[in-house]
Amino acid sequence: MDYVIEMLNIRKEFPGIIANNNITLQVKKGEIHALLGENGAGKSTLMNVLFGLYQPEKGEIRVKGQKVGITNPTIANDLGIGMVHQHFMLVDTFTVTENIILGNEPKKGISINLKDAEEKVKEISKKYGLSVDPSAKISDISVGMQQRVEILKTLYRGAEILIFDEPTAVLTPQEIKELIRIFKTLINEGKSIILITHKLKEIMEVCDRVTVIRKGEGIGTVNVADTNPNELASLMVGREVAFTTEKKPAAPTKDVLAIENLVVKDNRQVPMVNSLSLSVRAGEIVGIAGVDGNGQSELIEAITGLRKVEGGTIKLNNKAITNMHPRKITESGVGHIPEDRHKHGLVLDFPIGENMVLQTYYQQPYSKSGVLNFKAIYEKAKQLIKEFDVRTPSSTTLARALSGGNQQKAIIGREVDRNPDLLIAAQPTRGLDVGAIEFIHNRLIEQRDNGRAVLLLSFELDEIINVSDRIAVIYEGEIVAIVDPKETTEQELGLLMAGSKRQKAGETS
Amino acid sequence: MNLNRYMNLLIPIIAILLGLICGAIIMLVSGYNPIAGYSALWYGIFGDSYYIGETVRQITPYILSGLAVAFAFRTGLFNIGVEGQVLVGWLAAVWVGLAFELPMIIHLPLSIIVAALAGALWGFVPGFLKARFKVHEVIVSIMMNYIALYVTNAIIRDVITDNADKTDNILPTASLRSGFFENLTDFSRMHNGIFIAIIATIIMWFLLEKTTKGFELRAVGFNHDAAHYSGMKVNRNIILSMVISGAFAGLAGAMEGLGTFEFASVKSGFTGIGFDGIAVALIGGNTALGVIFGAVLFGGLKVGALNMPSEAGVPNELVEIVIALIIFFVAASYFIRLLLFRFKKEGK
Amino acid sequence: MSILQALEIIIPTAMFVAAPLIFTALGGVLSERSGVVNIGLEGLMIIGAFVGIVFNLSFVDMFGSATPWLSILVAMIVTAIFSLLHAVASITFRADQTVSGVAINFLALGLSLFLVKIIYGKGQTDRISVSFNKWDVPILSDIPIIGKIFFSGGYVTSYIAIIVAVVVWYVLYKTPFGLRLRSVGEHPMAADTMGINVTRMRYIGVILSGAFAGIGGAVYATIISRDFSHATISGQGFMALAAVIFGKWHPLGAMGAALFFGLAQGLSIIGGSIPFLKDIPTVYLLILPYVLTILALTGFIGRADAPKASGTPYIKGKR
Amino acid sequence: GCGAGADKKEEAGGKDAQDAFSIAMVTDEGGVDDKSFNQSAWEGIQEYGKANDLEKGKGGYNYLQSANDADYATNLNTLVRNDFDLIYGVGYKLQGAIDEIAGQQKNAHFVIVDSVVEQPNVVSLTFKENEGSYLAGVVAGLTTKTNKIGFVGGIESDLITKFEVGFIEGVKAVNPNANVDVQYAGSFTAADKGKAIASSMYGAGIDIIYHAAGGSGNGVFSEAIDLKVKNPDRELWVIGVDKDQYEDGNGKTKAGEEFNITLTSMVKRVDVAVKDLAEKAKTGEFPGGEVLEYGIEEDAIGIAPAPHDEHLSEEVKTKVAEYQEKILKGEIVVPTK
Ligand SMILES: Nc1ncnc2c1ncn2[C@@H]1O[C@H](COP(=O)(O)OP(=O)(O)OP(=O)(O)O)[C@@H](O)[C@H]1O
Ligand SMILES: Nc1ncnc2c1ncn2[C@@H]1O[C@H](COP(=O)(O)OP(=O)(O)OP(=O)(O)O)[C@@H](O)[C@H]1O
Ligand SMILES: [Mg+2]
Ligand SMILES: [Mg+2]
Repeated sequence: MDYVIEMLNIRKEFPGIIANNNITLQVKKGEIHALLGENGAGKSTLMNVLFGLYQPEKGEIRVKGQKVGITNPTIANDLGIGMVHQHFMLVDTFTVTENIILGNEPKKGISINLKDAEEKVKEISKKYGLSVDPSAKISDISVGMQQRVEILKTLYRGAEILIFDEPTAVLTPQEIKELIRIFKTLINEGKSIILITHKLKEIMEVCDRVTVIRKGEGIGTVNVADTNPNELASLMVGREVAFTTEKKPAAPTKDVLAIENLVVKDNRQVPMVNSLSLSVRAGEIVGIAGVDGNGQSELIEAITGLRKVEGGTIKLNNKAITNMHPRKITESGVGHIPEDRHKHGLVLDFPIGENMVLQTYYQQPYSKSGVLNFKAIYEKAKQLIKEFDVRTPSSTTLARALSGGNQQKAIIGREVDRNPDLLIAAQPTRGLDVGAIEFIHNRLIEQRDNGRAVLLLSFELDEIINVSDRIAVIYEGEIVAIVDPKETTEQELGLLMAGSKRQKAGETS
Repeated sequence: MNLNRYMNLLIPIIAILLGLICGAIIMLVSGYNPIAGYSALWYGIFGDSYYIGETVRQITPYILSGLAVAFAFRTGLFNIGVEGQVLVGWLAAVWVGLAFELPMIIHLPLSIIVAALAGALWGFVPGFLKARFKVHEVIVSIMMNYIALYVTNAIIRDVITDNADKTDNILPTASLRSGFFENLTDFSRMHNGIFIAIIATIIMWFLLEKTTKGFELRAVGFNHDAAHYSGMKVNRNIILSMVISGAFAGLAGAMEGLGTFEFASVKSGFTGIGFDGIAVALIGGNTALGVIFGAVLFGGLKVGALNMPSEAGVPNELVEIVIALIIFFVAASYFIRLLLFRFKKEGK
Repeated sequence: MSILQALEIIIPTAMFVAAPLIFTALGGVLSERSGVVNIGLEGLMIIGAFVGIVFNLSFVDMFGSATPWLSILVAMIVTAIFSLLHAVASITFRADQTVSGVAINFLALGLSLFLVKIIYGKGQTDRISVSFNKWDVPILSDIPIIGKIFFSGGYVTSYIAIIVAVVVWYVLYKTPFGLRLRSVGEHPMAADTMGINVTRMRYIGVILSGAFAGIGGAVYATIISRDFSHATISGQGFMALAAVIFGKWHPLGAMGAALFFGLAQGLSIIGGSIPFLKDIPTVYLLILPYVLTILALTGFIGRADAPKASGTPYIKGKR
Repeated sequence: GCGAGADKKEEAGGKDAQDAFSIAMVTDEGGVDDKSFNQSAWEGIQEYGKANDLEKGKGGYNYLQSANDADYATNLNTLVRNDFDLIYGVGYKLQGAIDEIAGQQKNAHFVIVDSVVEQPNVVSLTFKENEGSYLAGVVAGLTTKTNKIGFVGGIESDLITKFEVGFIEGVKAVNPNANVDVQYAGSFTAADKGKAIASSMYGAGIDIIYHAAGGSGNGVFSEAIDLKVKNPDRELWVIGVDKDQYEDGNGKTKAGEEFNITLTSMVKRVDVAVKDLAEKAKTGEFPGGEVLEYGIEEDAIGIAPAPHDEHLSEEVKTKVAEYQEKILKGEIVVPTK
């Protein structure tokens, strides 16, 4: 029997909840083993048990047949287990090399031998094809690059078994492709991989076997070759899931959002949006496709008033909203599901109920002459919680205590409920399971069908193609092409996003 | 839920008990009689209507300085400058109390309001610099404390008086003194300021918990970015928060200037009211009601301590130690929770 | 007064006023870098001053001219032990670090005065008779102009403070220990997954802050006040805290900030002796150091970010 | 039965007056052992107590310490409640509190030290610090080699101005060429400021500093001692204040030689005045409502006596005696402002 990892009958409880109940996971040497389950099913918990961050109440762990007790991450490291966490474990202010060697530093005398360290990092990164700049600061490099650093950290410690917790949720399609290539290299080098992902396509593409868990219970392990996405989805959710979103053809009318020659700079005063023009009409969903860092975030921040506009105009329903205060813009009829839900979307230390009125607390009926009406606020909150299926113990629970998916649903509920003329949805389904994604997509389409304009930003080409009525491709701060999703392929979009083909420019000039 | 409530009440009580027990041990070890020590303390707080009055008198500014610290904390700011704001509030109140001849119905409120405004102005500076230049409010407020100390001294000496150490007494029309309380408490300096402190507590609670402004201030305190996203004016709220906090501190100064002393004097060092306010706020968990609790505890112990050296021969620093230990135990409530938890488990 | 003469007064003043602040601020940097806010610096300085003086008074007959050195050493050790209270409360018992720091300040003052009363039967100690001597740095003090300004008539502790600041910088930024300490203050969970004992590193950070603040307090008392009373340390710890923030949590920055405070202090004193400044009211000179600090912060220092995890207890497994 | 304090007090007061005349004091923030006027006052009270076979505590003699301004009134009232026959408030800071409480507790008797309270049951006990400072100025003016002299004050106020003005007058009287540089530390507790000011003064060639700065003066002494250790040949001095500060000027050179840099001290015998007044009051001669000024004449002000006049030359001693005589005779009136 050549299982490198065996987790047998693991049980892990948290106060009030059994996160893992009698789960068994067996990983063979040299395979990519997927771990699949809804948000909150217990995947991260199981992996944290394996990595020594949590102690299980019951069950046993074997590594290469040997029974082991993993009481802390150091032991896991020594056993050759490395983990790339769902939320990166990187020190922002440190360099790549410093992050990699932390806790295991090569020394010269009493000081760190940085030269040796960088050499070693270069060596490993070359061996596995993970190119990084060893002396770059983490805060200055892209998410994809950061993930490589995470992988290098484990390899530097000689990991044989690598755990990846939702590694692709934050990556662009290009980066995902790159990651998959890296997986293959790792396997060829004799490593084994446990991969947590919500993306069934990825599982089908790279994995050998898949273990499904649902609500803390192990459902079973199947060979990928013997299954298909539909079967996996229903195993995971416990019901049938529709993959392509059903929608009627769009019936767009007048322009709701009209952007002309927009120029926006980032924090370092580098222009990120360069005389960009774009319009979104009532009754349609316009998707923005592009590689991360091409001005998407700046564009959205400019529309919503979070970032200064340097040039050009933004009109909403034919009225200029350029450089207005966010409150004025919100009041003019813009809803915004922000990219970073923890930073912008929620006050995590407020009850979820109060988060539901974050933009409207000063209006009737939530307040009157400056005094809050908590009854009205919580009535609204309860209504939204029910309507948008936000799973929370109560409306007074702090937003912090909710899972990411449920936080997202709460934000979407809040934004949709205000019935904005323009709804901006930035990465609305990042990190969510298929059930939640389906729900959110349906809500966006419902808005469109109600005659609203929707601007969708996503790095998931699937999502863009499935949900949008028109796709605007952004490259270096400009819209380089507008394509019809029914007439395009991921291939073609990929080329446009890479800037190799400028459809519009070619047409007009 | 219920258990939590009960815990929240139990923890401060246990903290106080533990603090007192440690104090008793220290007294025993260093050769004092803890029973005599604590009875002197008790007598110094409640022993006599005079001492009760004095305790209330001491509690009054503590409530307000505690509110000042707590208010800033709740909105994400650390106002370590309450001390300086108290000083300028004190001076401003006395100045108005001296300079105008007005009927009491105007004079007293005017003096109080000007004190609040002066404190607010002193709070405005760190607030503004934080909002506009992103300068850390803690350093600026520390510097503002020293500036307040020297500037108020200079004003008392060179502007209000002719090189004297203290101003004249304020006019009776600006005084918070209460003949009723003085009679009741045998000439203690307990004054009507306690009503202002209580009203201020209610205002703080109402403002923070019940109004849209409070909602904004708290949101900004927890998460600037989300507040900005949802259309709140972050910078304005930061400044406002420091201004309100400073106003509470200015009121604390007015309590001293219009109530306890009725004059302002040149000071060699800080009053301590502001720094003690930090402890009061923290013991009270930065809530309005908690601040009252913290101020009562603090004011009581401070006044009672004065009686310990003469009655029991115990240095009054002992009370300082006990206060510190109580703060420790409140802070480390996790430890008390653990203790209680274990206790309960064993009980079962 | 010529500029040179002015400098000959301002610089040495700056150096001896700054020395205790530098030591204490370095302690603050180490503690905050490990993720523990230390507003108790004032209290730790009080303990350092108290121990330094009491040791000096008690053992001067035994150790003679070595007494000041030993008293600083002992103050360092005792204060480090005292700072364990802050460590236990804020690291092990997850207390709010600000609250615990405030408690340290109260406890230090109460306890040290209580002990003074028990030991000496009065509210303040006697004056110590042996302190550090003013000292010319060999060779360097002979350099024309600069030698006189920077290297003569100062105290050895000022130079040590500057050297120690460089050492702390080196340790913090060049050694494995420093890397680990900083990682724990920025992202303790990341450090934990890399096999670093977060709790231990934070304890070390806090204990070092105690040690350094102990030195700072002892240096202040030994060189400047020479006795211990309730007013010996009154606000220096808060100034050191300001230096930590002013210096952007960097050892050399904190040193620079402390020297800046000293310079401003020197400038305010010199002001009284410069003829055309003589007539301006004293109050302007008294507030000068503090106003200069605020101006410096708004003018060119600007924003600084504290270590990310500073102030938050680390609870294993919590996200 | 605690509420009935007022009635009880009167009875007890009557009884008390028969057996012993008890006295007590309230300190200001400096505390009872501030090496200054609080300590001196307490010494006077202790002397009185011992001379009259009293015990420390209720019914004998006692003191209460104030931690801050707000405590004065509480402490004074506590002493009233403890039925002390004569209650001293030491320091000008207690002026307000005594004024008020004396108005309320008309049967109690108070003394305010260093300030004036106009109430029938209060005696104001002040000192002619200007006269003593004048003598200190004479010493400094005659002793200086550089003709540069320094004065370091604590906080600017009427009281400290008396020191400053008297000192400068004294210097000018004997040495019109000498220059007095005046600086204030802004505090009575900032030893670092005191040291920095002293450093700048001695650095600028000043050779004698007179301080009236309480704890800030500690820094003046430490700077002078350190400079002396560094350069034993340099002549520099400190003039102490309030108490004989001779001990504070002790130092040891690197070679182990002992030296002392306290030129003299302006001594203010609060103890003498306090005891004197207690004795008077005991015999029923409490001069209520009066302002008593203690000066050279009452032996309550002067410069430190032998043996601590060792640094003064015979010439200086003669001159001091001469000027002292002139002040006594009223030939010289030392200004206070
Ligand atoms: N630290 C914790 N304390 C208490 N409960 C926890 C904790 N971590 C997880 N849980 C509980 O365990 C359950 C499983 O959480 P886990 O993070 O393993 O889910 P997951 O499968 O990784 O979800 P996702 O796909 O969203 O990452 C959650 O529903 C939650 O209630
Ligand atoms: N400290 C905690 N205490 C209680 N519950 C927790 C805690 N940490 C996490 N949980 C629970 O764990 C579950 C999953 O958490 P997790 O952070 O993995 O969610 P997620 O959907 O993956 O979020 P994200 O999208 O931010 O990654 C949630 O139900 C959440 O409530
Ligand atoms: Mg997870
Ligand atoms: Mg997730």
